[in-house]
Amino acid sequence: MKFKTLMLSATSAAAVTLAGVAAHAEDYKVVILQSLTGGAAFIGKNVADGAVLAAEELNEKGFFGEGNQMVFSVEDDATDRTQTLSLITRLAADEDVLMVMGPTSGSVAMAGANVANEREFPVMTTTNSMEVVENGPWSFIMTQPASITMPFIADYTAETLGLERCAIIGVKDNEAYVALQRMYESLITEAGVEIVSQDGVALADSDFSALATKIATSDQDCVFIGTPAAQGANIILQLKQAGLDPSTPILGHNAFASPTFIEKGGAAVEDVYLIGAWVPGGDDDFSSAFAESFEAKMGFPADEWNAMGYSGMQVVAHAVRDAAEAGNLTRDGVRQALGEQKDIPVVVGTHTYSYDEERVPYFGMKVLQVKDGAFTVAPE
Amino acid sequence: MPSLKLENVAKHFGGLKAVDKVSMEVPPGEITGLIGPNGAGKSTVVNMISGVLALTEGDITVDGVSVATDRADIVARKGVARTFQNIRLLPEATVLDNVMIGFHRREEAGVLAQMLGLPAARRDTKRFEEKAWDLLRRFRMEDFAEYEAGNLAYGHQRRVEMMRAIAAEPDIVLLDEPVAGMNDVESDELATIFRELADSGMGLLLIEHNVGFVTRLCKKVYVLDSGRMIASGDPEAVVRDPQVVAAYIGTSGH
Amino acid sequence: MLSQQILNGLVSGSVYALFSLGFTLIFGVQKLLNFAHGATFMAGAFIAYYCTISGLPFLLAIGFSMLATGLIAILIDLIAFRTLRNRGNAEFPALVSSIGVDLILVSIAQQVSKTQVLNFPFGTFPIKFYDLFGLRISLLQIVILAVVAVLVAALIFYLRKTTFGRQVRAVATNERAAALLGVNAQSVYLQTFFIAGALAGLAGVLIGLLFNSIQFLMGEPYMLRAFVVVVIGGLGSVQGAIVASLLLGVTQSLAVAYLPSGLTDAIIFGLLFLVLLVRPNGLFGDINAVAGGTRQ
Amino acid sequence: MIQFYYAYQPIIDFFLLSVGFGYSQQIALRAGVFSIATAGFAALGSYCVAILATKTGVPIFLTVILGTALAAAVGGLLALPLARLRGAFQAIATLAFVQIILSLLLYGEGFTGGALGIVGIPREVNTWILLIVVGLTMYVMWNIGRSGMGRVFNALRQEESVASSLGVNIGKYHIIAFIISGAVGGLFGGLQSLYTFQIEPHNYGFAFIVNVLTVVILGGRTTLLGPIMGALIMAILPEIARPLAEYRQAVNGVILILVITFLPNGVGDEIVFWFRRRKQARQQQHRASEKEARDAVS
Repeated sequence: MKFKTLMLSATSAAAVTLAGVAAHAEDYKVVILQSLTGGAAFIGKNVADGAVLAAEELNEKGFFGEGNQMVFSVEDDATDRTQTLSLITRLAADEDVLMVMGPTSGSVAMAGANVANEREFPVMTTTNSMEVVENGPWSFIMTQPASITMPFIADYTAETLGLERCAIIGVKDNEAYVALQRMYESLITEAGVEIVSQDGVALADSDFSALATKIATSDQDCVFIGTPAAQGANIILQLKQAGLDPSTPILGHNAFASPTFIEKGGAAVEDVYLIGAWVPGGDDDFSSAFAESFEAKMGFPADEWNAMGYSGMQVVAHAVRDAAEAGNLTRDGVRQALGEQKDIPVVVGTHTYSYDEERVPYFGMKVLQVKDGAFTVAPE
Repeated sequence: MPSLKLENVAKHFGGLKAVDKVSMEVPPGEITGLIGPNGAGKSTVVNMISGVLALTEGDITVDGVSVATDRADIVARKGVARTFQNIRLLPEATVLDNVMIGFHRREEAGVLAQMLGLPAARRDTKRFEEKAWDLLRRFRMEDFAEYEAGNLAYGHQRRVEMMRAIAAEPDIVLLDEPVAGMNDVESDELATIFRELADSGMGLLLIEHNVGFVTRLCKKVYVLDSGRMIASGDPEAVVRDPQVVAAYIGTSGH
Repeated sequence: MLSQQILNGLVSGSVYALFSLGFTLIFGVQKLLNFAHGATFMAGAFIAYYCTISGLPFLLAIGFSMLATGLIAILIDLIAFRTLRNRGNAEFPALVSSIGVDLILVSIAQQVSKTQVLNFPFGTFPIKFYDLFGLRISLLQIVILAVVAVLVAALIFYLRKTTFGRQVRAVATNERAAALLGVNAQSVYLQTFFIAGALAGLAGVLIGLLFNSIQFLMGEPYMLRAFVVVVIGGLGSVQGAIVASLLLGVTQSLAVAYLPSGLTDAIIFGLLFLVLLVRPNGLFGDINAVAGGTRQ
Repeated sequence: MIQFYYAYQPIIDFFLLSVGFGYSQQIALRAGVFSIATAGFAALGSYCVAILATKTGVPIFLTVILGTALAAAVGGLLALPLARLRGAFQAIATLAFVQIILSLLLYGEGFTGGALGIVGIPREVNTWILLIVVGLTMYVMWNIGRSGMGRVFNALRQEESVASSLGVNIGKYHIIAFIISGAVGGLFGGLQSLYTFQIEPHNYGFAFIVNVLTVVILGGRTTLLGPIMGALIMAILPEIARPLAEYRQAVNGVILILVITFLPNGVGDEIVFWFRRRKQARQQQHRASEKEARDAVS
């Protein structure tokens, strides 16, 4: 693969004539730049694994047309801003690279977006932060912002379950979690639910005894927990140990949609409500096929981020193919095509993926519930 | 020129009376001696004068003004400089820089002028450099100016300490065993310098173990033993004082 | 709820005590801050975890973990401290090199755990709750309080009444004098490091068990808490560390329960600042914390 | 050359910012203060600039000045209690200071954006501006090194009692060192926020402390060259040791231990000392030959 790219750049530099002739057997070079290491590795690594599987499958089934293929490489942003800045700057200097799928999270994605817009280089970051989109026309987000996902669980809280008084526990030192929590709070407040208490924990905390006692001894009819899966499971365990009324519904957002949640929480997390884009094992033909082939390749079942990476790559591939078919296989062409993607079949949410006019992604969410130690679609 | 006076100064560490009701005077233009066997409390006296130790009782005055509760740097600013018995140089700095720090209280440039490299700061540095070289020549150390002080021989380190102490032209200098470990030629050289300093009006307090050196040089000598002043006066007379003889023999007999 | 929160605080505080004792012991003897103490604590939890899931009985896993963390602490002394100590004036260099050790241990743990949060399997320790005068207390909490009390008592006895303890105190007071009296300072250092490491390791296991969470960064908040404890208690003071740990645990619990969330840290570290201002030597400290320039 | 700059510009900028923070850390160590407060100063400076630049119409230039002044003032205030403490206690107290700043940044959500931090900060700083400011900072540091203040700092670091015996008010100079450390930290914090578009409390946590400390320990704690060498190595290392990326923290740790144990003065300081010793040796040789010549004549 490396040799091929090398050949390609050598020849394209040497002969202009070739460019006209090379209508077939084209390579579309895309770099998957995710946090393979560092704090966001649990997202980035999994997204990359899913994306690689998708790209391999698409190449195999000739998605890009006779002889054409996507040439992809996987790079590590290391969850580090500086590293990301220098990598994207360097990738932008390589004219063969059409776009980057990544970087992964938060400030790293934001840093990537800055360079991308400066160097006019399309990036599809994994994050759901609207600031990345607002940063300029060259930076995209792959996951749905809180304004799209949180209504699913907020509506479920207020309308389906008809709850009235909620205690909220969030993470105070991570921007993504704070944003989700704020969104949830404003949505349920609008819907008439009273917030009886708000507490923030740090990501590195594990001693929730005081917090658990406080909540277990106060009066509320629901507890919303907006933390990572393992920490959330632990908080729920300690809440129950502190004597929280077992009939109090506990809700969380899509961070809980991970096998870790059930593994760490055991019986304590039974009946917890959450939202997820991915129903483990799949819930239609496409997603079930993905679940099967992923497990066959990797040896373990796909999780939400694997499914996201797989879905994101579908969108990237469509954009690249559309640009090529429109005869505008440039960075600008790919950028335009990406923003225009509509109803692309994916394995997450409600199974189709679209960007709207503001380049906000939409693919829907499902409200899930833990039943018998597994995620199931929650009763309507 | 002012003189330094101690009146009934005492220092107790718990029940131990390290210095007990000591009175003495270091007049300007003279070399005054303070002798006594090891552990007599000489260094404790120096540390009380120079503001390192608090007094238990008594008073210390410079030019009639009490300095007994002043911090060390304030005592220094009032014109009392010192050397240390166990040499304390800045080991990483050059000899020249070690002497230069001695001019600290003569600095005229303000903090901002120094940070911005304004002429006032440069003038300071230039002036001090010239004076430092004068001192180096006077102490015959000019060849060592660029040496790291930590690498010098013992005798040379002592000289650096002295240069540093007298750099800012203090009124009173406390010299804590300045010739310890030096040979006769070297101590004679220093004796000459000490005399010159006294002639220029400085008051010197020579704290010594070496009785001979002190009697040669001092106009008046005080003798401490076990924290008490056992004799004082003309050196020739003091060294013949039976109590002094007993103190020295008594300790050396151990 | 107040008494329940005080109980919660006492349990947390007693584990802080276990952790801080080693830290303050090393400082008392060496006058050096061992920044890798938090990582040792974390290592204790990790080692016990991996022992447990590979089938070792839990008690044996704890014993093995304490032995291993004791040895890790000795290694820290040999690698990070010994050369610097022999060169003298090691206060700052030792802080730096122990930060280095901390980074290495944390990085290894990060790789081993793949940044995942681990926890002891369910059933490692029976979950039982008792009602005691209206308080809800778990068997684990009772065991922790008892274990810490016994260990602290044993340590104090050890330091006060045994030859080793006297040697430790001799070296702490004056290394050179101790050497003249025939005390081998190096061996005292190794022993204090071993004890400190083993206690930190045990604290790690207990915390991991109590709050079902073991992860590579778990040492950092405890390290920061230990700073608070040793400053308030007085660096190098064993009794001070115990009192301050319990105080900190209870303060923290009550802050979470009754104050706006998110201010706990600011309050705790503000408290530390206040103590430094008013009593630089801490409540029980005998090491002089105050800078030169003032008469003594 | 242009191509090189283009590809490596973020690394160059990162290097320049590190040098700046390095000087903030260095000046404290140089004065014998075991401060690790630079992270707190940088946070103050960057938040001050970010808040003013995004929420008010204050000219950018002025926001940086205000950020610098704020951090300097806090540095001065911090020094008041700290000047009374020594060694390890100073380290702990400054660590507590950083923790307090961080938790207040997280808490004061309405003002600081909490964990979300502040976004949409105008990007007003580029390589050239950083280069100029680093140059100016170096000029000031150079002046300090050559002036009485530098000599006092050296004395405080090496032998506090000597300094006070010569009339140095230790507390006053510790306060000065803290103010300078605060000002430089705040200044570069401000520049950083005008460079990265977005800041959050996380940026100034333990990792920041360790990085700045590494720059100064690795480079050197007393010379002008120190932070430059330290920052240079830290900027290049991830590039040449990409396979070690996963173990970067561990590599950092190994560097800290090795350097402090075997090269306690740091790379930059060692280079300067080497040149100084060579100069001494040459002078010595020169004097010896002069003396020989004199002896020969007489």
